[in-house]
Amino acid sequence: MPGGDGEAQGLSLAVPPQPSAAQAKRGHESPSQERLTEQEVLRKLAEQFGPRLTDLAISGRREVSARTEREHVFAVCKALMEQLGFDHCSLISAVDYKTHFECVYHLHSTIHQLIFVLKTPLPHDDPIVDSVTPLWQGANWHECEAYDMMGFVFRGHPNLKRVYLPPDTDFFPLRKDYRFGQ
Amino acid sequence: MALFGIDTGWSSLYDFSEGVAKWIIGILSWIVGGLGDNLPWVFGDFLHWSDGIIRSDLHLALVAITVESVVLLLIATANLLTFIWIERKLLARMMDRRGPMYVGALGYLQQIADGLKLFLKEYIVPEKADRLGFDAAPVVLSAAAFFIIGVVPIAPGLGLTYQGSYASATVLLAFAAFAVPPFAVLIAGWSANNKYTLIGGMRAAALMMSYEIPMLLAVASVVVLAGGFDFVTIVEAQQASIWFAAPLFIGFVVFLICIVAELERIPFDLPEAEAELVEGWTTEYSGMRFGMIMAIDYLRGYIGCLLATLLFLGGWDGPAILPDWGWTLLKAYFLWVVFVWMRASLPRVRTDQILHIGWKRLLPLAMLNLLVAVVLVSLGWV
Amino acid sequence: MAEMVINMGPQHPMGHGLWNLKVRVDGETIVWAEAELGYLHRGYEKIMENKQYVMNIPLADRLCYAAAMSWSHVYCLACEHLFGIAVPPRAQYIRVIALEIQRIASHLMWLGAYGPDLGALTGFLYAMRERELFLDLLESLTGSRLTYTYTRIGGLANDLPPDFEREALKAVAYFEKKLNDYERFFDGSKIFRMRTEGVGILRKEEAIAAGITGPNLRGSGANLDIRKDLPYEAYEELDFEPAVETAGDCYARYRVRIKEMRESCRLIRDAFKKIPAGDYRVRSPRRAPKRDAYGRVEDPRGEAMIYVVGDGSDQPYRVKIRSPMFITMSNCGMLLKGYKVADVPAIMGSIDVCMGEADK
Amino acid sequence: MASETPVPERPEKKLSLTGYVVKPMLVTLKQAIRSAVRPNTVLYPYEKLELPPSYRGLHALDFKKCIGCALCVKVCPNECMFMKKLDDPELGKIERPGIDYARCLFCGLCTEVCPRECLFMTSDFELADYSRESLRYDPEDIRHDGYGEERFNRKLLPLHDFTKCTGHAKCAEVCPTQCITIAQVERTSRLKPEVDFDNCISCGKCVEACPESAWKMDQVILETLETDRPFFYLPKCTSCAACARVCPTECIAMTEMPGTEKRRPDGTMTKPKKRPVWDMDKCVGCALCAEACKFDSLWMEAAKLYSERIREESVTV
Repeated sequence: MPGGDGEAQGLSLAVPPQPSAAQAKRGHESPSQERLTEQEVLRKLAEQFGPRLTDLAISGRREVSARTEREHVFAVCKALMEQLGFDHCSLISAVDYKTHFECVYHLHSTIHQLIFVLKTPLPHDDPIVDSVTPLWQGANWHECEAYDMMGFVFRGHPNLKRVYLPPDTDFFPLRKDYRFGQ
Repeated sequence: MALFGIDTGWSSLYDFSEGVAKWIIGILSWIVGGLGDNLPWVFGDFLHWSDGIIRSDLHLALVAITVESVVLLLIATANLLTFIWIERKLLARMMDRRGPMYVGALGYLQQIADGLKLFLKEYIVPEKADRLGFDAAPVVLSAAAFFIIGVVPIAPGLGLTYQGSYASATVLLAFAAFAVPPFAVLIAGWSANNKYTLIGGMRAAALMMSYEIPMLLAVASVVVLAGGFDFVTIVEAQQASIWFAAPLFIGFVVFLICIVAELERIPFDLPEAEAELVEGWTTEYSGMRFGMIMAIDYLRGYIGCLLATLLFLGGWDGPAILPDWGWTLLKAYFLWVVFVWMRASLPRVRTDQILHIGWKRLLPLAMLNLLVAVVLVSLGWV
Repeated sequence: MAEMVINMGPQHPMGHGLWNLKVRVDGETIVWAEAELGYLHRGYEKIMENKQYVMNIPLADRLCYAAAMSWSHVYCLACEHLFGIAVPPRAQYIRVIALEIQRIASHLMWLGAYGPDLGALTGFLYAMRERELFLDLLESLTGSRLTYTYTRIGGLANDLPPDFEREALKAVAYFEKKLNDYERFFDGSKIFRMRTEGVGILRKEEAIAAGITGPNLRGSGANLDIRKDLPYEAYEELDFEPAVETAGDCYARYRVRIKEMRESCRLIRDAFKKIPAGDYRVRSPRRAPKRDAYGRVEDPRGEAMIYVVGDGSDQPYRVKIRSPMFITMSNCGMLLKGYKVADVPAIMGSIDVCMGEADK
Repeated sequence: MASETPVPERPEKKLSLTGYVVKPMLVTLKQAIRSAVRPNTVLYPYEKLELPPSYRGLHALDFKKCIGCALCVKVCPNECMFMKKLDDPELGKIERPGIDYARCLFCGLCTEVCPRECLFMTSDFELADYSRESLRYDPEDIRHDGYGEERFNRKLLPLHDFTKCTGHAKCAEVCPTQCITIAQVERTSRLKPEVDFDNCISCGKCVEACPESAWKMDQVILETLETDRPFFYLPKCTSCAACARVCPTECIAMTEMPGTEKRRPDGTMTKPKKRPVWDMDKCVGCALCAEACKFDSLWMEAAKLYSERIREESVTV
């Protein structure tokens, strides 16, 4: 209905769109959907990825955390998104540990109400990692921000640009080696 | 006639201004004539000219009309200030505020203070604007508004007349002049070379398309009932029978809605929708040009209320506790209060929605109303 | 008419802040739109790295002018998780009360701003008038009207003032009556309904995938509220329902916020019933351990989250802020495409833009 | 945790154009009638609202209670406070904080961190002035002796005076909760008791038991922010006692270290070197000692951050 071609459509827009049947089925209101526990997520991931996921642990209430190498980030995220129902990318943070960078993904499952904290180290001279924007549209600007502030490059990102700083900025201000006035 | 409640002894404003004109010219010729003996080489021509005026009836009429215009303009300005004051004060109370408070009694003179402030502001023309259109638009706008003041009488003697008689088709004249501003808005919007003003101008044109026809149809029904194109005739027809708002109630409502649209007031202030278009077509105006545009907006508000009063609410018809002009103004003020009330209560409609309202709702209603008028006349009304 | 690009911003009445909305229009129909941020970027994350933990609380307040309490709270929550300290139950309840008062104040700010967006300035003044009630409450509780600096790592700055409960319950009861007035003024207005119904439709899957959270998501029929789903503070013990609407248009988002204000009133009442006696604060350590933690709460605008990394010193090593508006605004194109220019304020107003947090 | 409540439906009322335009107009009409008598706005310069007692406005400083520890300066997030050296006729040479209100954000951290409860925020908020410079308020401008009431939790606690202590350890013996521990002070022959304030029940038995009356009961403000502790590096200490002189709470005592005597050429022994010992129950963590130390043997995080700036400020004032 958006994009009505003319003025005559004005008032006809007032009919509220009803959620389709497929829409209503998805999501966690439907009581038939079972919630995964932390242990089940842990087990399924351990089965699927084995040694590729290290430090796999329950780190809090309704929270699972793991580490992985940057080659496996996209595969792990894809599995989390498509098989385990982590459908909301809450936060992508970039941390500069001076020796290396770390990219931290906080993923949230609106179906199971679980949080998954995925950490991946990136070398200091070559911070490139696969983009997860194809999986979650909401990761788009998180990745742009990580690029803007830390200089991470996300391979496969549709439009990696500076969101906060002007496009001609040639430094990454949140890196620990950045000093004012440089 | 009673001018402002005082019996002046003149039958009309024309007589009054003729007297004033003769008096002014008399004084002028006396001064110039006194000087003329000493300085004939400077004032000789003028002496001759003023001498000619006194002799020629047409010249006298011209000066008389000028004086008359000034009087009408003063009346209109006083009302304009009161209209702005009513809007500010009433709007404030409806919003739980106080409105202007300190300048003058109850803040009545705040408008003059604001006008002074605008006079002191710099007048900025955008560099790439079309200078001619940009400068001409406010002039066209105000000229059209001032023109109507002369045509619309607020009392039998208080209108622009020539030797005591009115022009015959004042309703047509008034509405022709009333429809001019959207063109000025379009010119202003285009010439400012700004996208917001352009969209604002376009919207003014679109708006005009939607309300002008229902409004004129509503007016046509009044003309049909009254049997004349002249405000005095129409008011006299209402005095003879009943206010036209009663038989033509649909037309009255349609006319009010259209007047709100014509005046570009909320809920139909699309050309200057400040939420999306900053200030619409007036975005680039500054200084006193902007002040003038704002003042003309309210002047048009005054005229719009007068038109509705004369056409539908019986004009100066009313018990003799008030003078004629008092009744007209009282009704106009009442309508203005309703408009302010609407402004305080309603959001703004969208462009496509006003077209929808204009064409699908108001036009059929106006046609129906015209039908009612025709039926009434053929059944022997009046 | 040929397509033309309009820059709505950085100074524009529609924006509610400094940002630039680039809109390409065909006539008055929007064919493409994109938000451009950075006009208000203050480098919060860098500043926070250079200050002690306690000094960042007033700074976190200033992330959002409309919901300051919420942001200093999420910062304190993250730091508490980092330090590993538990907040006393009384402090948790007082926090809930303060947060819900703040939520009402923030929603009223939104409602007020939404009025002029659609041309009804009166709505602004009415909503601001009632917001004053709640700002007065917060003022007597915290000592400040806009940026409170009330939460502390490990509790709160001070206990409830003596007659706060009576005042708060009085204000809540009065406000619930006033909400009916708002409903008459907005819902009862045909023109308001015309402007909001069927405009800015956001479907549920799109919204979840796009990372949109909070009332905007709940307006699309998703029953997701962090207060219910992954409760923090005392929300687990309190009685409330997340407000949900199914339609996903501007009107649904408006309804969600109105309902949420009612729910907040209910929460405040319930919290005052159940509030225990006891301490309102525990002493927080000065230095953080070497680890990371996060706090995740339901802000009035959506999911607010702060991720803190500690390095053993008294300053955070890294603070990362997830602002709900930042992500919502990345989806401007999706929200606006196909609607009219006149719908821009209606849609962008309905998602409750706050540039302070979006630009950090 | 999601509730299984049914999703509420939109009210499907049919709205007619005329009927529902009138509805909001009735709301405004009601309001106009109500506010015709008294609108909600306050005519500010003529009428003023009453502010709550907790309001955070301009500061008030009690000169007599202030010890010049500069903790308020150190905790200020905006670095808007500064210390100014004064020569007060009554109090002698003192240092007191002043505020640059052009930068102040009225967060109240300075009043919260104050260990002597001498800095307050009043409910005065009218600050407007003609220049930025006049917004810089010196200590005299905010002086308000005797202002304010007690705000913080206090507890009756024993405070220790190390100069009187002889290390009898009687206090530890009588303490019913065993919250006093006796520790050897490094490189000295002396013992020092330390109290765990959290477990102290304020019984006062240590005061009675002490033969040297080194303990004294006092009302102590329980601080809500953990104070910084000094880190002391003994090898670099030159026994200059600068730290002890500068300490505003007199919690540093210079103690002889036996075995550090040197033989003079004439055969007599020098006096032994001294080292500072902290009575941590009195320390407020102000880091002035660390700033005073010229030999890097003392270190505190707060001093690391702000000492340079404080020195600068005190010169320019």
